[in-house]
Amino acid sequence: MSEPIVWLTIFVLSVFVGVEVISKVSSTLHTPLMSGANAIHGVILVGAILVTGFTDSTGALVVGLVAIVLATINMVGGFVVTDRMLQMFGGRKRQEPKA
Amino acid sequence: MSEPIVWLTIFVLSVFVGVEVISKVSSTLHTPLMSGANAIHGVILVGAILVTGFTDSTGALVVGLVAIVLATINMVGGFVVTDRMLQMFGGRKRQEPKA
Amino acid sequence: MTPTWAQLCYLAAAVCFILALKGLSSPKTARNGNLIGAIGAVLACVTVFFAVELEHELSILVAIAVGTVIGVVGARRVQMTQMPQLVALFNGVGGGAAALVALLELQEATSGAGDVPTFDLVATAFTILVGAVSFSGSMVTFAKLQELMTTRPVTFPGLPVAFALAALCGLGLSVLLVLDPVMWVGVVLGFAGLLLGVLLVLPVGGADVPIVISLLNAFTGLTVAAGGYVLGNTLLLVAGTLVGASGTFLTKMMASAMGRSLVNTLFGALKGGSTLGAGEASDRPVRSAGPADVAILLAYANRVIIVPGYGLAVAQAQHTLRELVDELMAKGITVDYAIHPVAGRMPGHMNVLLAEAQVPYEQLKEMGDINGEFKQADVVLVVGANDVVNPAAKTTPGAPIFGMPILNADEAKQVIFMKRSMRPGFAGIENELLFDPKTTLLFGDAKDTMSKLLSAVKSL
Amino acid sequence: MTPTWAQLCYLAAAVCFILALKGLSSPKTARNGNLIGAIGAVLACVTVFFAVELEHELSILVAIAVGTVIGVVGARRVQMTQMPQLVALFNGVGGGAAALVALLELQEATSGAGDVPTFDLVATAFTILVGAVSFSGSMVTFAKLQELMTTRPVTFPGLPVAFALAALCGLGLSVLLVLDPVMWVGVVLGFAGLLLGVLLVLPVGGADVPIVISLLNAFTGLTVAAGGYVLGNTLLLVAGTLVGASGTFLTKMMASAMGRSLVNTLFGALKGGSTLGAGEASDRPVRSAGPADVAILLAYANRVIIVPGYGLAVAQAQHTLRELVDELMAKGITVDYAIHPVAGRMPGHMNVLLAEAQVPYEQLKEMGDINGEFKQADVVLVVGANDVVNPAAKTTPGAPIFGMPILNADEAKQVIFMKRSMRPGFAGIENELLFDPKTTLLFGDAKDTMSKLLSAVKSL
Ligand SMILES: NC(=O)c1ccc[n+]([C@@H]2O[C@H](COP(=O)([O-])OP(=O)(O)OC[C@H]3O[C@@H](n4cnc5c(N)ncnc54)[C@H](OP(=O)(O)O)[C@@H]3O)[C@@H](O)[C@H]2O)c1
Ligand SMILES: NC(=O)c1ccc[n+]([C@@H]2O[C@H](COP(=O)([O-])OP(=O)(O)OC[C@H]3O[C@@H](n4cnc5c(N)ncnc54)[C@H](OP(=O)(O)O)[C@@H]3O)[C@@H](O)[C@H]2O)c1
Repeated sequence: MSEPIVWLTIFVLSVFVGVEVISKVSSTLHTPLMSGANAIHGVILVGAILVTGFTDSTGALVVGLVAIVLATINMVGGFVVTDRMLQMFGGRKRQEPKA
Repeated sequence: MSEPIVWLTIFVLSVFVGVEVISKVSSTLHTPLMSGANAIHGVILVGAILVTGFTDSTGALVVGLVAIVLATINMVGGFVVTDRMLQMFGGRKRQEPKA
Repeated sequence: MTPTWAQLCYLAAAVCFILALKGLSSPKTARNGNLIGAIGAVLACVTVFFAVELEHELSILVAIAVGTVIGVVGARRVQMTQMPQLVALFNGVGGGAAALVALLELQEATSGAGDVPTFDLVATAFTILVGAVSFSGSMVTFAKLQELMTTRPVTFPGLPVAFALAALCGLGLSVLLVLDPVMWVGVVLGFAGLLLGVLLVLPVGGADVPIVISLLNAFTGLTVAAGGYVLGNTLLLVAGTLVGASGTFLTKMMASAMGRSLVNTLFGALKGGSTLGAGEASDRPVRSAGPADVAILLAYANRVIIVPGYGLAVAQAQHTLRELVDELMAKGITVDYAIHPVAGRMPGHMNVLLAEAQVPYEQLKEMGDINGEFKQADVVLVVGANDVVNPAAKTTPGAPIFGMPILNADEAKQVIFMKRSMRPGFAGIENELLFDPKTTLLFGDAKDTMSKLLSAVKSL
Repeated sequence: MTPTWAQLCYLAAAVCFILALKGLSSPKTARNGNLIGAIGAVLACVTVFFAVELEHELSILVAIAVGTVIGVVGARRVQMTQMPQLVALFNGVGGGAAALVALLELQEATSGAGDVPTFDLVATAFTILVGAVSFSGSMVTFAKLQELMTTRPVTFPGLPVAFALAALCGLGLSVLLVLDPVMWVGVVLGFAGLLLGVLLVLPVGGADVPIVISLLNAFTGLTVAAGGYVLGNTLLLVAGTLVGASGTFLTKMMASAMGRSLVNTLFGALKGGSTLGAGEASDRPVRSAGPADVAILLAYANRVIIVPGYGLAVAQAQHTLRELVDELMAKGITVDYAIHPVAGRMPGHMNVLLAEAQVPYEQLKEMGDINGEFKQADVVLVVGANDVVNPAAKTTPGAPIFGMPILNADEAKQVIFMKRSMRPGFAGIENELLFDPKTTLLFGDAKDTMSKLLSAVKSL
């Protein structure tokens, strides 16, 4: 099987998984879900590390390091802020109803 | 990326698609869904055609033709019987409530 | 090897299959879903013809034509009540085809010069073994449902041992095949699979058979996926995996709808844990009545609930039943049908049956919705149902149906059973409700008695 | 190149991401889902370090540390009300990173000897362009939400033309890059993308900004997927596609929850179709009252419904509100909170806010459940909400909120608005309900007035 077709297949399947997996979300969770998905695409960090780690020009190194910083902010910040949001949602379960 | 990993990736994604896509099915539709899925795996017919079309031993040819007949029964029969089941389900919508 | 356009067609076919499954899981889109699946299948088959240079094209086309005729005729001719066994049969031949394809591929690979990659051999062994299991298992299932053999669990003293031996044998042969890929090992492996399939399904009780069909269906899906890996065909991989995954999930859902665990279904009888009823008519005293008496009971009720079951389907009494209900409703009586999810012999059986008789959808109440209302019912009319109202599901741990949610017919003021004899239902156990003081039996074939009941009600 | 174990780790990380999205879509599992996603991300990053020989390891680690600190501090420090813009910011930097990665990859590819495959170039151009759009678009979004600039749609006469030109320019440069892969084209393409992003988001009205964030989020996902293709990394492909697909779907769901179509959201202002309100305080007469009067109104009601909105969040009056409600309920009055799905500035904002004040979950009623009950309400207390009760959504075609489902506060016997002025809400249009004869305004910051109202009710 030729490479591009393989990737296309993986792409198509991922599209289905992406849509199906969240199709039951309630509107209350729209924001955390968006935020969590946002954190997930921070995985571009892996790409940033790869290109930076393979370069030997200084200019590219600097750009690469900037990309790494940005991607890390995206990823780490995304997961932390999502957790903070969800903490508030869950709050009512763990605390006394009326303190 | 090595071949087996590609296939594993496609496999894993297909598992998610398969499960997610039917996870909302109501119990009334269990039987037609099973029957439809059953018809889908009749696509082994494609495999049967391929092996039969490439063989040159007579023995293999006979076995291959048997496989083709079996696979076709699976596929064609499966879709037809599923349609028949669903026809009955849909019936109440198209016909008069009390004829 | 395969041209790009063909690979794109295969991908399109795979997408069709995904959409088919998606469509099939919602009532409104189910028929279209099935159609999309069929389109995908046709697309795939057409593609394979044009994508590669095939030999024996004519024979292949003839074989396809033969298979098509058999498939269509089988699917068209079968009666509604026999659909489950037909599905089992179709599934079995699919599994058989997968096993044969793997065997041919093995022959091809071993006759060539080079080494066969290990993963390919693993997948081949898997396809042969599991495909054969699926084939023979489905055939036994078919025989059970078609009542060519007893529907009750078949066990004999050595069964667990035989099963374990066959399983070990299959495993050993698979390993052997991977280490030393020669043809005879593949063939013997196939036979071991056949044996294993029979031993797997024999001890399964009739009531659990649909669960087993669904499981074998998932098995076949996985063999097709493995076959796809061996042949290097993504379509088979994706389609097979889809069916394998959704089939496994569906099996789990079906099992829990019947209140059974999957492990128990398969190995319950092996473990010898289930206490089975006698399967024979009891001679304890019951109260029976004639159609005229029952007609009066019905006519003076305010609230009647109908519990339809397998016997209604066998007797094809659904049309008469609807007439009876119409008659009662014309008299101002509130009547509903209480639909148990596994009444009959396949999920949705009662919906199909009553829809055929054009019972309005609103009158069909699902178990969860109506179970609270039996208390207010004056009369519950149980037509050819048995297990789905058997209180043993609540009271008798160890009974084969224990734990299954049932319709609370026993809470009504009066219960009328329409059945032909005192014989038990599918699960083969006695129903205490038959002996309850508030129960009346109306013996006879459901269609006959129903007509009599109808005219008796009309003449009141 | 990448060792098998590393590829397996990537696959595991991809599975983590799938499970994360799945978890995030159900309230019970959301937090664990997020955690699983984080685990997947860490796994992926650790893998890349051990899988290949990297140069500049130290600098890379430092860069990661810097990013982590900024990310954590930003995420920890932000106030609840500012979370949407933070998400926009994070999304933007992600898009920027993807564009930079694609540029570097382009440089790498063009400095090498061989030809770059066409598909790779297409994917590179896509990543650069869309990544830049996502970056600058998110920054404008951020500025709008943070009120660094006006939240109202910004349009100027030449905007549609400028937008079309920038789009064409981006497209042309992409084609150029594919035909002739040189570095400067890539860089210019990036700038074109930045411009395009700004022009895309400028004309979007403030109320639609969250929809745009979600859309840009999906964009970034797709760029990551394309980047994965270029780098030959399945993890990026799968993760990016997941986010792209689910993000697109989520955007559609959010838009329909606000009663907007996606096209209208994006191009409504460009088409010049929306009639926007004045955005300024009207000087038509209204009836206002003091806390004491309102306290009496409340105390003598049987049924009170609270409509919380953005102003409640700004004033942080939720705790006082809960006390007030407790007080009223202690007097035997039935009180519920009516939660509009897009009240506040992010979906679920009110749920979060009131949960923080430990309002019992049962008192929060969703729009669909409570909309029928406004007719029976004696008093509706609208606290810092405006658009979500604006009847213009039903009556004024062309209004920016037209078609959005609203809470039927206008059906109650009395309506009390707590707000600081006559200024409009987020959508920038006047609210006729403020001028309704049955409406009373209680001016002032919600927290202040709420305390006064509370003591007034207590002293009754
Ligand atoms: N729906 C599914 O998916 C499915 C699939 C497989 C198994 N099952 C199992 O099947 C059972 C279904 O329960 P059920 O209550 O519907 O059926 P059942 O328990 O099998 O009882 C059917 C009753 O109908 C009577 N009957 C048969 N033919 C008749 C006729 N011509 N006229 C009048 N009565 C007739 C039989 O008694 P006589 O012989 O005395 O007439 C029998 O007692 C459950 O155990 C379920 O787990 C369900
Ligand atoms: N939830 C989401 O996902 C989301 C996201 C983005 C946009 N939106 C949009 O935001 C709007 C939400 O509607 P909404 O009714 O909640 O809010 P709104 O229409 O924006 O109205 C908020 C009101 O609160 C008042 N207010 C502000 N600060 C206050 C304070 N300190 N004390 C008292 N009152 C204060 C304001 O009036 P004064 O200035 O006179 O006090 C304003 O009229 C909708 O248009 C929605 O489409 C929603």
